[in-house]
Amino acid sequence: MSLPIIILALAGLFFGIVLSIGAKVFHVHVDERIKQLEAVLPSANCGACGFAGCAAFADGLVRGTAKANGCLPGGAEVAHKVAQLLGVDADHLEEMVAAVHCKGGDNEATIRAKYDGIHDCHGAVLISNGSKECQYGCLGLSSCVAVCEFDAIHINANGIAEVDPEKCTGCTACVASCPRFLIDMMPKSQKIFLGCNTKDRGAKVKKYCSVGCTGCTLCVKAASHPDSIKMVNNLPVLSFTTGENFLTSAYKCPSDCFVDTVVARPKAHINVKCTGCGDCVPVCPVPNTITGIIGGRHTINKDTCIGCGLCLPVCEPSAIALWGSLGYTDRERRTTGRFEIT
Amino acid sequence: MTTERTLDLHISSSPHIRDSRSVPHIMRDVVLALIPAMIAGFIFFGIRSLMLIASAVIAAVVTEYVISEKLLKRSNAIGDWSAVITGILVAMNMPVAAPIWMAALGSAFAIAVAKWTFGGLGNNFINPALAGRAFLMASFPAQMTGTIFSQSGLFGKVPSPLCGMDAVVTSASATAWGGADALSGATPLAALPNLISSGANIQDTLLPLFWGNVGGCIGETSAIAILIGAIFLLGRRVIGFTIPVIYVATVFILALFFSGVEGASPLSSDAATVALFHILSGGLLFGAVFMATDMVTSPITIKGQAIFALGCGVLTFVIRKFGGYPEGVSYSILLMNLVTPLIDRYVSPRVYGTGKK
Amino acid sequence: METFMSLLQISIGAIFIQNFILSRFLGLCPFMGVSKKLSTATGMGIAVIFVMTVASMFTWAINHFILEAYNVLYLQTIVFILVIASLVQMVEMILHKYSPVLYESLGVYLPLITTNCAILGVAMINTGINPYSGSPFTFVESVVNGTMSGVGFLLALILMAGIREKIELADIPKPLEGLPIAFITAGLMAVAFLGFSGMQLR
Amino acid sequence: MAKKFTFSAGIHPPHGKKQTEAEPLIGFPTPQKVSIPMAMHIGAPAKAIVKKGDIVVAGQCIGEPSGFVSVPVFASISGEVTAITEVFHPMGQMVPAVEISSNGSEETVTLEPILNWREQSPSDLINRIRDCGVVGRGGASFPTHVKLSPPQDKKIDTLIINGAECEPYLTADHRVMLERTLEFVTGSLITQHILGVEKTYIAIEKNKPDAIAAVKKMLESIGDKKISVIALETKYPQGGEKQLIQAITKRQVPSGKLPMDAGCVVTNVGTAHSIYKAVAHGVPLYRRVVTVTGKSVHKPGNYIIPVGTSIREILEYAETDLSTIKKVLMGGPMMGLALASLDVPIVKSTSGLLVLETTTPAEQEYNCINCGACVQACAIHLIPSHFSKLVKRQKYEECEQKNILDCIECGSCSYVCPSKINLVHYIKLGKNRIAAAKRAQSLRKDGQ
Amino acid sequence: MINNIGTELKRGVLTENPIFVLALGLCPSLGVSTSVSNGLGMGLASTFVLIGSNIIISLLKKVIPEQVRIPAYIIVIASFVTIVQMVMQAYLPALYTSLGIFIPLIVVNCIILGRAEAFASKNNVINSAIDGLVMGLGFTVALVVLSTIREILGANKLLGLEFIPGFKPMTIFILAPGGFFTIAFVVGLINFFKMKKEQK
Repeated sequence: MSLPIIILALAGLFFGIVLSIGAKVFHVHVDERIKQLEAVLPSANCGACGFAGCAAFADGLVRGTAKANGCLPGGAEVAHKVAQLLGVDADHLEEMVAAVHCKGGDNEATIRAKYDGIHDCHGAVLISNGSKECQYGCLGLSSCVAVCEFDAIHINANGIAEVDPEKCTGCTACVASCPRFLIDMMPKSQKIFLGCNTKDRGAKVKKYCSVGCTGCTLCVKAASHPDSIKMVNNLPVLSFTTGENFLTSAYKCPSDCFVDTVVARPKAHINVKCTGCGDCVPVCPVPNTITGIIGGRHTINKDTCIGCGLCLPVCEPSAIALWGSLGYTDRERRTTGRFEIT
Repeated sequence: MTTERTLDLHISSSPHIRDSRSVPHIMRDVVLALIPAMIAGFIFFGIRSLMLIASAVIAAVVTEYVISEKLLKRSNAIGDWSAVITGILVAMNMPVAAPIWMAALGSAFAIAVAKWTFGGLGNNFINPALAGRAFLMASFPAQMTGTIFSQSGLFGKVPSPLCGMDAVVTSASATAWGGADALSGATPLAALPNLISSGANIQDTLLPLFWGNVGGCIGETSAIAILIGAIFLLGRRVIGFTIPVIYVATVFILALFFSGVEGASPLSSDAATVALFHILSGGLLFGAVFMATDMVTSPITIKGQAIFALGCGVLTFVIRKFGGYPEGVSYSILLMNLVTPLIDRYVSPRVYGTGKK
Repeated sequence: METFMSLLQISIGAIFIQNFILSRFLGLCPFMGVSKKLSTATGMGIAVIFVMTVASMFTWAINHFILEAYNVLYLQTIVFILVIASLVQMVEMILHKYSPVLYESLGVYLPLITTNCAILGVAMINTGINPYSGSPFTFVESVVNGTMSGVGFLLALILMAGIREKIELADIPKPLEGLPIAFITAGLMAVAFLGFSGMQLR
Repeated sequence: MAKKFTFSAGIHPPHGKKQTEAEPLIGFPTPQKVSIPMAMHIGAPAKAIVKKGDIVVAGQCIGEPSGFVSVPVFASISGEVTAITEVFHPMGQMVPAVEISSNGSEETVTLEPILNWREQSPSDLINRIRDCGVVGRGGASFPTHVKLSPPQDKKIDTLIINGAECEPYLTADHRVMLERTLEFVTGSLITQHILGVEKTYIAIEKNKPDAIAAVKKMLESIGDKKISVIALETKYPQGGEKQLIQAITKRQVPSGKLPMDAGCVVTNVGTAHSIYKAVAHGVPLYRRVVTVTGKSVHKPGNYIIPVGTSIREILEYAETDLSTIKKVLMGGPMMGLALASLDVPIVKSTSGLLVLETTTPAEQEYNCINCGACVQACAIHLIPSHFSKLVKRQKYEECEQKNILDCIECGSCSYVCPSKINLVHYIKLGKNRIAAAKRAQSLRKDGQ
Repeated sequence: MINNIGTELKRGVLTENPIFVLALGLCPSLGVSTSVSNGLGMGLASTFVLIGSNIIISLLKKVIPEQVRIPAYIIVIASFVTIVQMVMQAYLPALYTSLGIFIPLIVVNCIILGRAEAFASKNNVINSAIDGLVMGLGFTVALVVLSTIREILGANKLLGLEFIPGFKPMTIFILAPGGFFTIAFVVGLINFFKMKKEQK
C-alpha cells in the first residue's frame, strides 16, 4: 500500500523540483501585452485560431499576424476585449468610429457606363476609373466591407458604404481599404459628418451628383465656432475639437451633403421662467421655430426645431432646455441616408 | 446629354471576346464519351445495367437540384451536366447485381457530401463518384465486391468472371454455369494469383478482357469501349494524354517487374502477359480515362499531372499486390486526390524569363 | 531481416492503416485547429513526431522497469501523464532558452501537445500487444511505433492543411463553415485511407 | 522554310480582320474641334505652352516635354486654342488637355527634313525623333527616343520591326505595310542605323501574305541585305515583345527586365513609319492610322485621324449605329480598353476603335474547375487560375512569389477559360495592389 | 453566479455544449460513439471525473501555487480517472474492454482541464460541482446523440437491439469516416437552426 504512495510522491517531488528549477533557469522575458492578452483569452489551447495555442495567438495579435476575432471559442466578447487591448493608444483616448464621406448613391449620382467586372472597388478603379461620373464617390463594391472584422460596415440599398457606429471598434482597417480615400475616423460622440468628397467645382458637381458638395461655404458661415469648418480644395473640412455639433451647418447645406447618424434628437423647450425678451428668436437658424410676442412666454415648434442648442446660451433667465434623448437611425432612414428636417 | 442616355455603354476588363467552350460543353463531352462504355455494359450485363445507371443519374440530378436550388438558392449549378457524369460514374463502378437503390444512395452521397458540402462543382477536393463508390464499398462490402451475376447479357450468356477458364473457378456454383442466371465468383484480378499459380494460359484471357465479356463492374470491363471514349475525349481536348498514359504505363512497368510469375524476367512474355492482364482488368483503364482525369481533383499543371498519375499507378499496384482490395484503382485515385492540393501548391511550370525554377 | 520486416509492418500500420487521426480518432483537437495553414501544420507535425518518439522511450522504460516491476500498473495513467507533461514542458523551456530558432518552429506547438491525447494514446498502445507479432511491444518496436504514429499524424495533418488551403476559398454553405466542413474533409480522407485497410507485407 | 517562328502556348482567337483588311488608308476630314491630352505617353505629362485664344497650326508644338521620359505634344489641326482644360483620357482618368477649334485652314508646319540621314549621328536622329513626339504604338506608349537610347552597358544586336499585328480586328499596321511599304522600310533602316545593329527582322504573321510579299519585294528592289522578313506562325499573342523575341532569337527576356536585356529592340511598324516621317519629312506625330470596325460600323475602314478627335465624331463619321452598341473599345478585343464615354479623344497610341454589340462576360461565371486551360494558354507559363483565387483572398505576397508581375495581360487565359472567369481583371487587380503596397512601403521608408 | 439548475443545464447541454459548440473533447466523442452503451458509459464516466475534479480543485484552489497549477490539476484529474478505471474494470468489464484506451484518455480530455482552469479554480465548491455536472451532462447528451445516429445507421441497432427490421445498415457509420460525417452534420444542423433563429 505504501509503495504506490512512495512512487507517486517521489515522482511528484522529482518532477516538481525539476520543473521549478527549469522555470527559473530557462526563464525568458515575455512582452507585457502578450500576458495581458493571454489573460483575456480562454486558455483552452484549442488551436481553433490556426495558431499553436493561446500564447502563440496572443503573440500573433501583438505582431499583427492574427486577427482580433480569431478566437472562436471566445466569440465576440473576447474579440472586443482583444481589439480594445490592442487599440489602447495614448493618442486616441477618445473612442473613434469610421465614417464614409459619400452619400451619392444610385439615386443621386450619374453613371457613365455599366461596370461588368469583379466585385472590388480597386478592381473597378482599374477599369476606366469606375462607372461613376464623379471621380471621388463611393463605388459601393465592398472593399471596405471585406476588411471589416466586426461586421460594422455595409453597402446600403443605395449602393453606398455605411458604418454602424455601434459595431465599429475603431480599428481603422477600412480606412486604407478605400481606393477613393472616403473613410476616416471621427469621435464616436460626434453624430454628423460631411457625406461628400468631391474636389470639383460646383457647376460640374451639380451635373453628376444631386447631393454633391458645391463648395458654397454656407456651412462654414453657419458654424458657431469659426474654426470648426474650413474650406480645403473646394471641400469643407470639419474639425471635431471645437465642440461644434454641426447641426446648423447640416441644416443650412443646400445640397444636403451632411450625414446624420441620429434619427431623433432632443428638442428645445421653453419653460415658465421665460421673460419674453425675444433674444432667442434671432439666433435660431430655422425660421418661424421660436415664436411669441415680446414680453410673453415664447414657444418652440417641436416639428421644426433641429435641436442645435444655439438658443440655450443666449437665454438670460435659463428658461430653455433640451428635452428628449438621442435615437439612432432606424433601418429605413439608414438606407436613404438623407438628413431631413420635417 | 440626351444621346448619352440612350447609349448603353459597358466597361469591363480586357479581353472582350471569349472562346465559346464552356463548362457545360466539357461536361457534355464527357457524357458522350461514356456512351460506348454504357453500350458495352448493356451488351454484356443486360438491361439491368442501364437501370442502375438511370437510378444513379436520377438520384444525382435530383440531389443536385434540391441542394443547389432549394437549400442553397444558387441557380448556376444545375445546367452544367456534372451531376449526370457523377451519376453515370457511380453506377458504372458497381457490379450489375447491386440493388438499384444502392446506386441511387451512392450517387446521392457523392453529390451531397463529397461535392455540395464544399459548395458544388470546382470546390470539391475529392472525386465525388469515387467517394460515392468508396462509401458504398465501406457500407455494403458484400454487395459491392461479391460479383454475383444475376443477369445475362444480350448474348444470352452470363459473362464469365474468369474468361471461360472453368477449371480454376473457385467458388462458382456448378449449376450456374451455362444458362442459369446466377453465378458467383471473383473478378478477373482477384483470380489472377490463382491463374498464375495454376499455370493456366493467361494469354487466352486477354481478348475477352479487351472486348469486355468478363466479370466486373458495369463500366470497367470493356477496354475497347473505354478506348473509344478516350479517343473522343482526347480529340475534343477535354482530357490530356498525361494522366491516362502515365498512369497505365506505371502500372504496366510495375507489373512487368513484379509479375508474380515464378522466375519470369521483366522482359519475358509471361511477365508482359500478366502486365497486360493488369491493365485490361480491374477498372484501370476506366479509372485512368474517366476518373483520374477529373479536372477538379487532379493537378492543374502538366508536370503536376504527371506526378499525380505516377502516384496513382504506384498506389494502384501496391494495393493490388499488398492491400485488402484486389482492384485498387478507386482508392489510389482517391488518395492522390488528397495530395493534389499539395502538388498544385509546389509544382508550377517554369515562368518565361526566369532561370531554373 | 525479419525484425526489419516486422518494424516495417508496424510502420505501415501506424502511418496508413491505423492512422492516429483518420482511424483511431486520437489527436483531433490539434488536427482541427492547426491544419489551417500548411506551415503551421508541418511544424506541429514534426513537433508531434519528436515528442511521440521521446515519450515512447520514457513511458516504455517507466512502464517496464517501475510499474511492471513493482506491480503497480494501475498508476499508469497518472504516471504517464506526469511524465509526458513534464517532458514536454522541459523541452519547451530548454528550446525557448537555448534555441530560439527551433523554438519558433517547434516549441510554440508544445503547449498544444501536452494535452494531446495522441501522445498519451501512443504510450498506452505501447504497453499493449503488438498486433503483428502477438507479443508485447519491445523497446525498439515501441519507439518505432511512436515515431511512425507521429509520421502518420504529420501525413494526415499536411494533407488536411493542403486541402483546407484549397477549400478556404470554396463557396461552402454557411452552416457547414468552420468545424463541420473540416470534419467532412477528414471523413472523406478517412474514406480514402480505407484503401490501405488489410494491407499486409507478403 | 521548315523552321517555324513562334513561341510555346498561346491561343487562336477568330481574327475578325476581314471587315477592314482590304480597306485602303483614307484621310479623315478635319474635325471642328480637338481636345489634345498632354499625357499620351508613359512618363511625365507635357506642359502646355499655349494659352486660350492663341492661333495654332497643325504640327505646331503646343506642349513641352518635362523630363527625359517625356515627349512634346503637337497641334493636330489648325485653329484657335479655345480652352486649357481637362478631359477624360481613354484610360478613365482626368488629364490636362488643350482644346483647339478648327478655322478651316489645312495649313501645316514641319521641321527641316533630314534627307542625308545616313550621314547623321544617331544622337541627332534620336533628338529629331524626340522633337517629333514619337511614341511606341503598344498600349504603354513608351517614348521611342528612350527606347532607342539604351544604356551603354546593354549590348543591342537585334532590331525587330513588329508587324505581327496579332490582335484580332486591327488592320492598321497591315495597311501601312502594304501602302507605305517604302516609307516604313526606310524607317526601319533609319532605326537600324541609329542602333547600329547587324541583324534586323521584319516580323509579319502568316495571315498577311500580301504584306509579306510586298515587303520582300521592296527589300529586293532597294537591294538591302541586312533586313530579313520573318513569316511568323499565326497565333496570339505572337506580337507581344517577349513572344516575338523568343520566336525569332530563341532568347528570353529575363523576368522583370526589358527587351534590351535580351539584346533586342522591338518597335512597331507604325512607329517605324513615324520615324521615317519625322526624319525624312520633319513631320511630327499628330495624326495616326486608326482601324474603325465592328458589326454596327457601316463604313469601316483604316482612317488617318488627327490626334484629339472625339471618338463620338469618328464613330458618327463611320456611320455607326449607336443604339445597338454595348461596348466601344480603344484597341483590339484582346487587350483594348473599354471606353466609359464616347466624348474622349483618340491619342497617339490608339490603333483601332472596335464596336461590340455584346457585353463580356456575357455568360454566367462558373466555379473554377481546375481544368488548366489557362495554364496551357499562358505565353509566360504562369498559373492564372491561382492568381484569381489568391487575389480573391487578398494574398498578394503569394501572387508576387508566383511571378504575377511577369503577366503581360494578353488576355489568353480569360479567353480560353471555360468557367468564364475574368482572370485578367484579377491579375490586373493583384498587380495594382502589389504596386500600391510597394509605394506605401517606400513612402514609409522615406518618412523615416 | 449560479442561479438555478434549469438555466445551468440549458447552458451545459445547449448553448455551451462542450462538443457541438465549444468543439472540445472531440477524440473520445468520435472514438467511442459507435454504440449508445459506449457513449453513455463514456459520458457518465467523464461526468464523474468532471464533478470530482471540479470539487477537489475548487477546494484546493488557494493551496495550489500559480506556477504548477496545470500539473496539479492533471494529477487530480488522473486520480479520478484511475478510480473510474478501477471501478469499471471491476463492475462493467465488457464496457471497460470496448472503451479501451479512451478511458485513460479522459485525463487529456480538454473539457475537464478546461473547466478546471476556467471555472473550478475561480468558484466555490458547490458551484463548481454543479458546473461539472451540467458540463458532464452536456458531454453525455452529445455522445448519446452521436452514438444513437451511428448505431442506427451503421448497425441498425439501438442499445444492441435490432432497430428497423429489414433495414440494411451502412457499415461505414461505425467506421472512422462515419464518425466524422455524423458529427459534421449534427454540428451543421445545429448551426443551421441557430442561423434561422438569429434571422428571426
